[in-house]
Amino acid sequence: MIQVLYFASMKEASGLASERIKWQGGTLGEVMEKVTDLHPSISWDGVRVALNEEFCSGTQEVESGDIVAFIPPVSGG
Amino acid sequence: MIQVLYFASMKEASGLASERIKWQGGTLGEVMEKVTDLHPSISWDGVRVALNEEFCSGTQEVESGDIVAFIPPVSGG
Amino acid sequence: MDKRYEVTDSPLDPGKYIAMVTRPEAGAVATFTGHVREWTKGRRTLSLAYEAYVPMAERILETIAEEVKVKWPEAEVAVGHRIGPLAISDIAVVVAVSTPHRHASYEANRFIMERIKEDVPIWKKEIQEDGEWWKGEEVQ
Amino acid sequence: MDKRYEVTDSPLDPGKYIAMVTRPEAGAVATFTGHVREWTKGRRTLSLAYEAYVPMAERILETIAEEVKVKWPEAEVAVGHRIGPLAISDIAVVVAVSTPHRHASYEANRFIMERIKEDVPIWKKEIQEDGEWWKGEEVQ
Repeated sequence: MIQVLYFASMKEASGLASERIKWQGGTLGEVMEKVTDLHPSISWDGVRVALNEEFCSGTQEVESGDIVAFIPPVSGG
Repeated sequence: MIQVLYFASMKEASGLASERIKWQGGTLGEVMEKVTDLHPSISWDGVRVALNEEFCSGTQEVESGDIVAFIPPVSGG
Repeated sequence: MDKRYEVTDSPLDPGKYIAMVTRPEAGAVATFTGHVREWTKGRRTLSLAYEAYVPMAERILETIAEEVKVKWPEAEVAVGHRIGPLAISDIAVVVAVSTPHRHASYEANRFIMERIKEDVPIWKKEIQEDGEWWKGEEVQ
Repeated sequence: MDKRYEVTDSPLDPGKYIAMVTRPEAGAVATFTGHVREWTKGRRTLSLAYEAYVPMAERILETIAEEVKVKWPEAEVAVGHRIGPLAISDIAVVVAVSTPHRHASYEANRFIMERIKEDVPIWKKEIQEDGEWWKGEEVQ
């Protein structure tokens, strides 16, 4: 299992702040494909991905127990 | 009469914060000459002159009732 | 002890962050506070709401402070960002930087604000007269 | 009502000056606080004392704020300078500038600090381990 976190517009598109997804291994890119299957209305425009609170590229391997967060364009400050 | 104000190092050199000086008319430069006579130990290095709370040049006329302030190099902030 | 890099739903007191960076070697503290602005390009904001990925946001604020230390080794930094609903003029962010002399304090402060706007996972929702938008996806 | 351009012998509270410039149009407030520094080029300061020509100093602070209005018409300014004896880390000066967007707030703040150091009749006496000096006439 991995935990997936949604924020801001992605939270509204998915209707979820977080969810647990069954995971046998694979890359962050593959997590994104899985999430697209689950929530076809999500827009990936400008979205970055964080693995365990660090920005990562889509080729990064994700293991069971990891936390994946999708980071839409930030607007703090 | 005019009132003359001394600050910082000039206050210490003159031993005075202010004094009243008899005045028949003349320029700020002439006030400075008068003050030099009264307090020969005053250093004019970098000193600017204010007439009634405005910086002025030495050619400015000073009238009875005016306030003349000597402004050594400032160091606020 | 107060947190130096903090995301909180409480009101922000700039004096607290200034005090956190004050120390005998520091002659200068530059503090930036970002406030909720009512009018932006003719559009009226009624209120804002900020949301954050809190642990990652605090971690990235700390990373930014480390970047500051590389560029300005004598700088000390404290940052607070508020989340939740905010009213007009409320403080959304406070950044305080102390340095021995003043020029570096301004420069490091500007750098931190730029970096916050690039990388810290915090999102602003504008509640305006004609709807609500997450910033970055406004109706044009 | 609080004075916008003030020379005072009371401790300075930055929050008071930030509040004076806060308004619905202002998204940004840059605040500078100058603090008494203990160490300067290897010399230790024990304390400071500031003296001012108070009415002229307040008048020139107001003039500087007018200069700011010419360069940054949307800026609002509040300045306080403390006089009398100050201890290490005490705030000697606070400059708060609000603007709609942040870059102008930093720039106007730096401008004001430069102008204060040029023209405002305030003098700093450093009380150090080996004597007292009005700044600008230190023993080299």
